[in-house]
Amino acid sequence: MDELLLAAAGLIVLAVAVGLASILRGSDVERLMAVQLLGTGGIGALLLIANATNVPGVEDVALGLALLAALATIALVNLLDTDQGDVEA
Amino acid sequence: MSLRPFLDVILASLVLGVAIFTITARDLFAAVVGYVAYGLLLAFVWIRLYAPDVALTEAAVGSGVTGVLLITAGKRLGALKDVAPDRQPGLALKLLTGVLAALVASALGAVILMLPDPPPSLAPEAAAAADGPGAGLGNPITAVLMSYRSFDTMLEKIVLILAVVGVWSVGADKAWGDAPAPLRQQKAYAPMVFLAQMLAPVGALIAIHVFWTGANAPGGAFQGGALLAAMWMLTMMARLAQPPRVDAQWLRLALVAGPAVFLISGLAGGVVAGSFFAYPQALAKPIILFIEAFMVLSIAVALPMLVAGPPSERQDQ
Amino acid sequence: MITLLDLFSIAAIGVGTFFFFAGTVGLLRFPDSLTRLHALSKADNVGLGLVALGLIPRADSALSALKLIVIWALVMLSGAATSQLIGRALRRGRK
Amino acid sequence: MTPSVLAGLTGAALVGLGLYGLILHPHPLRKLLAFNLIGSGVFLVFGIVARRGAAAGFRFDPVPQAMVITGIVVAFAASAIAVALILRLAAESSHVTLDPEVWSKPNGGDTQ
Repeated sequence: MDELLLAAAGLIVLAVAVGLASILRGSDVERLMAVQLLGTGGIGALLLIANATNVPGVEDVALGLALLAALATIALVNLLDTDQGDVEA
Repeated sequence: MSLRPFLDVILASLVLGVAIFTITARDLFAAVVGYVAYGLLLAFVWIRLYAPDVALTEAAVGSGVTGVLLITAGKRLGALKDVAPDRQPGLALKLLTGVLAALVASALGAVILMLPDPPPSLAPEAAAAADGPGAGLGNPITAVLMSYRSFDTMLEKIVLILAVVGVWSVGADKAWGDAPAPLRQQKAYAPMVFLAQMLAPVGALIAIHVFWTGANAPGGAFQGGALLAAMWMLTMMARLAQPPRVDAQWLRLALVAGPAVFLISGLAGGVVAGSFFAYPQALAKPIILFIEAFMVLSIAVALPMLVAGPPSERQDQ
Repeated sequence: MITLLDLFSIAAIGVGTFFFFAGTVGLLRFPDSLTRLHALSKADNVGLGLVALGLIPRADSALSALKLIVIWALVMLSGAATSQLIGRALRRGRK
Repeated sequence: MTPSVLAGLTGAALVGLGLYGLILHPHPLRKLLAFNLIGSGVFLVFGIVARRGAAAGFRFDPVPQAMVITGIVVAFAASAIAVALILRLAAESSHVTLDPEVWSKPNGGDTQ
């Protein structure tokens, strides 16, 4: 069972790596997607690996990663946009 | 056959690949994106080394908060792309640097391959600390930070204060006492505001949970404080909050609260338990959690102030 | 010994992994940024959701299981908002 | 090769990469980024020392791990000061290079 979880984690990491390689070469906005993809794929693989290798308390690490991925994306969007933001906001 | 070696090799090559991308990227934006991704990947390597505490710190401080620091700096430099067409280093210099870097890396690699066997370990002493002076702490790392090496941890808090003082002191003289420039100059996008409003309270709750659970499980004051700091920065980036004036009384109290409480407890240990930073056995856990609570406060305030930068003159819009 | 719960875990995690792959294929094959964003959000919401769902029977405690659900909810929330932001940045002409 | 040796060698390679970027990048923020790469490489080396020091019922030696945690925070504090200095330099001189030749030009290197 543990090996199956590790296999799933390996496949997810691989999928994320391929996606990462293709969009890191893309435009600025697509690079934002790369961070987003790595954040989610990362959390998924992290949970699987930790479950298979019996590292306790990884749910908290994953919770932290979920918060931080959002922070990083917002900061990068912040850096990218040059206009004045929403009129209604 | 176990899959672990393959997984480790994939992880290591991903980390190295993203690091190479970060170093060789043409513009600053790409480099910063690479760095944030790199920090997330490192968190995995730390999990594989059975270090979830470090993984969380690396993700929160090394990737998240440092990423925001670099992004904010890039924005303020007006440098989405590198500003001046700086002189590019010549080929000879590149080669020479490459050789030097390769030499340093291989020397370090050789040292790693030749590490002594059996490896030296302070784990027994740390275990003793977790049993004795840090009684009641299930997480050995918290025991080391708060008991076995508590002096280091206190000084490290003082380093944070010194860094805040250092950052403030490079501001212009006439701006002194004012607030740092906002993390976002323009109006915020509606989804940004929505996300900050939804995420910040949940995030604060998670941060406090991470701090509280740190006594027995991965987590602790550093990680909790860093997550809390991240949530404050999120609200500042959505313009729900603005950086406070640097001469605000509460801000300065919050900054010194952590090390001050730590130092007072250490001195009190000298009187009550016979040595500096010794805690009475029965009360060790509550005392440590009490100190840590103030450390969380100081970290949560210090990190965003370091990111926000020196006070700047008010630009009323 | 494989129990029924194990089978459930394997099925959910397997389908979740498939969605991560589908997302990656979309990123590689779709013609423009907006459609690639669409592919990405499938990996986010469904892929991670199924992985978390599959891990719930293996959680140590009710709190861990709850945390898995919260992780998924957080990722969906921030994924939805950041997709909006990325879409906006695209619409306003940044590429 | 055990996972910890692999992670250690990764750390060594990261130190080399960071050093390369630190020396060659003209832009100070890029230098700072490269410096952070060196730092995380060193932390990884610490990490394998911790992993190898598994004893007394732990799967790792908690002392180096605790030092890495404080180290990460101190590294961030140092980066923050560096950023503040770079921004002040840029504000004073309207350019952001550390190149001595630019600085020795009569107008301080301002091309505008």
